[in-house]
Amino acid sequence: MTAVLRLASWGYALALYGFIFLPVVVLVLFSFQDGRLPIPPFEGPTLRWYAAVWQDRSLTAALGNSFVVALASSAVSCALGFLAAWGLARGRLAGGRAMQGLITAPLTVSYLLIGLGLMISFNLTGISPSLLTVGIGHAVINTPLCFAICFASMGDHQVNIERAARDLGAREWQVLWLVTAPMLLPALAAGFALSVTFSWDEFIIAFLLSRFDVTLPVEIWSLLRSGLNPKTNAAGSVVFLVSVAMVLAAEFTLLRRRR
Amino acid sequence: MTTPERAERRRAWAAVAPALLWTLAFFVVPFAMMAAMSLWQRQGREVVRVWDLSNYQDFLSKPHLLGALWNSIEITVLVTVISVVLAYPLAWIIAERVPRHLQRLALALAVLPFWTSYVVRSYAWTLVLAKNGVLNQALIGAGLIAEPLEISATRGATVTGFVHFFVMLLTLTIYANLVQLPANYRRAAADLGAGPLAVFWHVTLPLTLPGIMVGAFLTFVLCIGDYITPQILGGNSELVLPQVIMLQLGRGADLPMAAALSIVLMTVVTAAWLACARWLRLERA
Amino acid sequence: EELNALVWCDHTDPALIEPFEKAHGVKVNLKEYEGTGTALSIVEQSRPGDWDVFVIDGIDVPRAIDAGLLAPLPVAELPMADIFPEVVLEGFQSRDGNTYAVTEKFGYNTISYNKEKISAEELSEMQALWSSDEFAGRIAIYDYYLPVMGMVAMGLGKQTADIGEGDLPAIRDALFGLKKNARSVVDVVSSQTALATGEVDILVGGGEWVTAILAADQPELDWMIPDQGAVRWSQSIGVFADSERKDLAVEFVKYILSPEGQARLATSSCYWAMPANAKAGEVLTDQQKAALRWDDQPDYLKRAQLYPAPDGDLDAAMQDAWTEMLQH
Amino acid sequence: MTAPVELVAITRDFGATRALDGVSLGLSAGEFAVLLGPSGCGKTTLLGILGGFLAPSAGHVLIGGQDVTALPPARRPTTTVFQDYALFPHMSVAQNVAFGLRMRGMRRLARMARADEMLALVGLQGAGTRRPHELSGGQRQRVALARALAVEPDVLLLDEPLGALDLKLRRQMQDELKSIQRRVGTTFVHVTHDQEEAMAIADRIVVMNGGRIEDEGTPQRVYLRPRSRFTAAFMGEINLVPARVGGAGDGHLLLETALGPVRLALKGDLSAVQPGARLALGIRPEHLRPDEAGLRIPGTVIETIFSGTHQRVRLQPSPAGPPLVAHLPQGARVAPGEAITLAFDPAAAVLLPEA
Amino acid sequence: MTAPVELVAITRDFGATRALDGVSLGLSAGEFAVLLGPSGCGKTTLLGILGGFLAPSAGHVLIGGQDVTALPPARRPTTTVFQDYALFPHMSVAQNVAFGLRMRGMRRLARMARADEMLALVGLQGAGTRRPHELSGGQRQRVALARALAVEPDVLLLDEPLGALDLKLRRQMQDELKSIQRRVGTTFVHVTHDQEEAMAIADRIVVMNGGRIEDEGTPQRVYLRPRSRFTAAFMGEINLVPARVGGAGDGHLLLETALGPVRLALKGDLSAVQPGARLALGIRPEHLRPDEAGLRIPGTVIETIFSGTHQRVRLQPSPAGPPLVAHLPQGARVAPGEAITLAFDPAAAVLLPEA
Ligand SMILES: Nc1ncnc2c1ncn2[C@@H]1O[C@H](COP(=O)(O)OP(=O)(O)OP(=O)(O)O)[C@@H](O)[C@H]1O
Ligand SMILES: Nc1ncnc2c1ncn2[C@@H]1O[C@H](COP(=O)(O)OP(=O)(O)OP(=O)(O)O)[C@@H](O)[C@H]1O
Ligand SMILES: NCCCCNCCCN
Ligand SMILES: [Mg+2]
Ligand SMILES: [Mg+2]
Repeated sequence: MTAVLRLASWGYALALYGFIFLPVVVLVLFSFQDGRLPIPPFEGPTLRWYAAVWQDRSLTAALGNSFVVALASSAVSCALGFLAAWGLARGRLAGGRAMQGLITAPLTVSYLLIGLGLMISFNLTGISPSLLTVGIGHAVINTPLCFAICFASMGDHQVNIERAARDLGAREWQVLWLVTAPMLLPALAAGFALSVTFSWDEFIIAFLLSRFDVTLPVEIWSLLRSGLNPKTNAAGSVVFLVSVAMVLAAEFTLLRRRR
Repeated sequence: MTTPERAERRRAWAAVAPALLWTLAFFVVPFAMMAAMSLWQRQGREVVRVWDLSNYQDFLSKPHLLGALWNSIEITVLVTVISVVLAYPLAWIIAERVPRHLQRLALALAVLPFWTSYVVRSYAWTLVLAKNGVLNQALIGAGLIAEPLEISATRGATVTGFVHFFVMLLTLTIYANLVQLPANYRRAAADLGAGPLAVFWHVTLPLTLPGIMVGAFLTFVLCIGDYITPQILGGNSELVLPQVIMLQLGRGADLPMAAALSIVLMTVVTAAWLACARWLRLERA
Repeated sequence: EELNALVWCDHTDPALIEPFEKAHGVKVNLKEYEGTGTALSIVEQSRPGDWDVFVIDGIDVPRAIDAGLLAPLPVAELPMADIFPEVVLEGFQSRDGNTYAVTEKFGYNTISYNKEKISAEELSEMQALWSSDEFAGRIAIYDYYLPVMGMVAMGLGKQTADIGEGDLPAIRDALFGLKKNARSVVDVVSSQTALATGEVDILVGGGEWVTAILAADQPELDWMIPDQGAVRWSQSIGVFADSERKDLAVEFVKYILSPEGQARLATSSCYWAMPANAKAGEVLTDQQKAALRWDDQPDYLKRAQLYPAPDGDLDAAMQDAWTEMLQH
Repeated sequence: MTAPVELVAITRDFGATRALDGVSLGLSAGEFAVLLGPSGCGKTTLLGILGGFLAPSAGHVLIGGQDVTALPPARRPTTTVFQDYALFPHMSVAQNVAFGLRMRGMRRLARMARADEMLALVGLQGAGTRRPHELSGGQRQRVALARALAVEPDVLLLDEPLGALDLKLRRQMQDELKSIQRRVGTTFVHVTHDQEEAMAIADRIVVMNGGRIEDEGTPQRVYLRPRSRFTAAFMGEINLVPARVGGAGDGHLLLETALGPVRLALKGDLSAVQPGARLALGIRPEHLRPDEAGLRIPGTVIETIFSGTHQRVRLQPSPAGPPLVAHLPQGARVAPGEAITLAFDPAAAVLLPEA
Repeated sequence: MTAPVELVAITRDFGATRALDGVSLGLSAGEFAVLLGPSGCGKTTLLGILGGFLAPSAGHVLIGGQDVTALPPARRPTTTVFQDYALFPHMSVAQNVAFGLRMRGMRRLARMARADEMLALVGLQGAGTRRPHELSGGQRQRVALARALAVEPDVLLLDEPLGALDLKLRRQMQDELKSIQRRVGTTFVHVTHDQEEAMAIADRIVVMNGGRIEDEGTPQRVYLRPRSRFTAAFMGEINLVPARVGGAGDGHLLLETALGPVRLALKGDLSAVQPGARLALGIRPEHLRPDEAGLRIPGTVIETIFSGTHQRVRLQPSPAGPPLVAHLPQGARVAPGEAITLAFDPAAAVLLPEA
């Protein structure tokens, strides 16, 4: 019985890992396809599609745009989310629950609707689409996330720590800057990392709120719509590698902090 | 006199204010504008500000729009159920069967494809599922089937793409729930005579249910609002609500109708939220 | 300096744009779209002065003129005389003596197919596509309602120019039949993919713009015009009325209409099609001309009808019919 | 470095709850005062009002004669040691201790030198570079103390500072707290609900209950001569025997109790006690001893429990009345069911209100 | 319903740590045994091995004479009460209590009736429909007990079941545990690190230290006649005076100590004690009394601390040696610096290894 269960467990895990990895393996494999069609048979390895990606200046520009938007919008999200979490966790404000609900509300709304709403209101107020508007959109979806993460790690035990700082003569900004923020660094880092990830991969808001300067997913989307060839695979593989590198970097810096 | 408590409250307000204003300016107001827009009308090539419900009436009277709503709901429910059912055992295996020091690695592997771009992932599935794609070639090569399976450009393809994404997401959330479950609950149950299955059924499952519901709701929201996966994988063999919204936005240049359809979508999400509301409370440590 | 152009995907090919950017020391910002509705909605959501150059369907130029979007062009500076006379579309592009747009590229929405899987003869009768079972599962439909509905109308014996509300039920039924036979309804790239990977054998609404670019690699992919004829599409280029860089915009139009620009446009990476300027023939290679069927154009032009050009209400009705087909 | 504290009629409400109800208290400079009381009696609230974290709803706080009621914590001559230590987890021990000095603008070198001094004071020489999480509970407690003392407060407030320590460490830290307080001379106000702790360290115990001060005085006074039933019971186990005043005079009170008549010598004015009044006679278990002189009480042993330093014996007195608890020496040979006679010295008993 | 327990040479390693090192122990059926020891000494590990949650690296577990070493928890005649209670939060109190019976296939009505019985046993009649989170700590503790007892185990294992309760509740629950154990007759194995708790409830105390059993016996035996220095100190405060064996014979041992020569009557074989051997004489503070018969020790008072039932006095003995702690009566008038003479009965002292 236990042996059967164990065998079934490993079989299942293997099958599911296969399912999870299948598209990535195919993507990467056929980025080396020496031919126009990224489908079987595999016609031997070439790096020419990577060269094509490297030479595609809109793709490289989009890569840079994505970085800028991800970092800037995540910074804004973390700042807003952290402050709000602190205010709501520490001050017993009337209507705290309602405010908490309001700030987290975007979490429960589809990105399409957030993008569309922003597009309509930017349109009505005469604000042109740009990387800035994309960044605003991403900060809208990421602020509740950072808020939730910070809020969840605001414990009552930190109240006394902040009090101690005040008691010893720290002014309010000093309490926040010297005590609260460093204390919540793990939460802030987690919120920031997650926000960067979400912004990095977000399509529909970036699509609706951008015009000429676009982020990577939008550029890849138009790449998809301008011709079938393994260059898309190569671009996708590059994004994959860059993302994994970012994750590893974040992991190592965070891990080192924890030790 | 400024009491310490009053000063504290003032500081708290000052800290909450930026996020509140931000949410108001870039979330609440846009939503209000969208709601207002949904009451206007596209007439000929102009948007006119007549206030009525004709967009909603249109929606209810045009079967192909109503159909999009049904497609959305059907696909989303299907995806949510399949994803939870597939992800739970994997999360369980990682949490319970994999040695503790390898769990992080196992988890990282389980979500690795997360780090390919979402758009690219859908595209990659078209390559896998194509008539002459990897899957069919492999199955034919293995002699399992004679004729290629026709999965590409069907609802099946859309569901596959979605499930792929959400299995990863749910494995993460369910795993997190499983490991934070104190071991003593399971020990106590085993101690009182429950076998492995009974422990799972009476203790592990009910206690991780709230976590599952949070994950399922997240899946529901993300899935029902997604445009990319059905657009790339569905082959236009049927349309879901976001596709119709994008059609109104582009081809139809009918912003009011797009807004109305968005409000409809929002209503569905809200209903789903109400259905799981009791599991979705945000708690502080 | 920067130039903002609202274009079809063929204009985003760096091989087409970079020579102009180098020559004038400017940056060309391109926003691509598919379908006039999308373009108009983008323009609506912009502020005056945002846009300089507009590439638009030939038959939709009057809509743009009506909306006051386009500026008169200095025709004297443009190679008007070299444009194939059949595609000039005077009545669409000029008003009160002013010319607001010039045709830059044209081609056909008809049938692309795989010669190895099916013969042109089998496809000559258009109605069979939606009424016969033998094509079931072998068809893809190009996802643009105007040309495909135009084709279907022709298949039903109607003229594209005469399509009215009354014709829609018949057209819709035919579309439903088509959908029943179809594996998928696809955009430009997926249509190429579908044919190239053997997903389907027939693309309804396809033409040289689907297969020409693949001609070198996959000669078995070809296109044909059925007995009832085909729909002719053409794209025009113009300058926005409220552009703040009209001179540069006109320079861009001149470049696109020049023989070199035309040759590059005809063979740009998104899709190939016939250049409007006959002089481009001097720049194109023989191989490219063969892929474009340069020499067959007189015959094709005769057998083709223009895109349908519905007014607002009919347009909405046609879109509804199309969406119904998608949901069928 | 030290100052007297004066609380004048402090009241504090939280919504409908009255956490403090007209508390007045004066502490001399350099005194080690302990606020003792059960959970929820208002100890933390009182300390918060002293430290400036809470404002009183009514009343005044004077420190060193100055009214500080309206000052924020940072501007009061007080610092607080929190029960959970509240050390800054991201700073080293020395940075923690030097934090208050940093906020006062002291230079790095100077404040680090002072931090080292303070760490030496609490017996943590050389631990300055460590992080709080690398320390044991007792060591953290010391760091918190050093941090609070580093800024040389006039009054140090300690809210159950030893509550998180295990018993052994707790007893040890009590001794150290006491000796540090003697060395620095600062007024300490220490909160606890452990009456053994209070007796071990306090110069003065302030017993609180339900937002009021029940009793205050030296440990001996409060334990041996409690002013209320609550104090009597809270300070340790006690037998309360119902008593009725039979008569008074000649510096003595005659009581009728279930254990028989008791003649009690009382100081002061006895005329206030009305004959017939109902009171309670409080007898600590350790005052019930076998066969000694004094009032003898025959009874039957119900149960004996070995408790290390003594045997805890429950017995049913033969005359009447509720069971009594007595502490007998370890060696006493008593078994359940056995008849036994105990005795107590009425002088050691205490007279308390009936309820 | 009850069974004897036999542990045979149990060893358990966690990687490089040896948590248990050859532990052998026999408990009679119906005994209330308490495993007592400092944090990390292996108590939980031992209990885990009894309950079947951990396998020993070596050794055997016998319950009721049957070797259960290889059985999983579900198939052992044991149940466990966890320190954190581990009540199923999604079930009502009654469902919690009935869970074990449900697993045994008992019908709904029958098991609910039995759950009610068990709840009555622990004093929680009528609380069956509530949820665990609606109960106080003490009530949860009772539910956990009822749940574990409902399946009528032969042996009940309790891992610091009272650790999360406050002192007062803790003392109260001790009495209840003891009386419930007497009623059901099940063998209880109870883990704690509170020696007062151990003495209050145990039939037998098993003192553990560093993965080994240091001592075992009745509370009296272990407190008054500890077999090791560790046990002596762990059971309560004790003065350890270095001693050297001067000679032996006649049932007596002659010791040379800093306090002077001590003649100790010992039972058993004295030949094992070598003259010249270095030992320690253990004297509990309560055995040092003023002016009594026995060995007299003059000295100077260093400090007196009022502790309620007694005064804790530290004094420097005049002859020599380390300071001693004595418990004197409340009334004793002693002040620091004063000369004082105390005495102790050598029969109450205990001889311990030197280190
Ligand atoms: N912020 C607050 N809001 C509402 N009520 C409060 C607040 N702080 C304290 N109280 C109430 O005031 C009373 C006194 O609380 P306080 O914390 O001073 O008690 P305490 O003696 O310190 O108790 P403990 O020993 O449990 O710490 C309690 O009834 C408590 O519930
Ligand atoms: N799962 C484990 N992995 C590694 N070491 C362990 C494990 N469990 C216990 N130990 C070690 O074994 C020793 C005994 O631990 P155990 O939990 O039995 O102590 P304990 O007496 O119950 O202590 P406490 O009173 O703190 O609960 C300790 O050194 C502990 O660190
Ligand atoms: N954007 C893609 C256009 C491809 C050619 N389509 C022809 C018909 C469009 N009107
Ligand atoms: Mg308190
Ligand atoms: Mg333990």
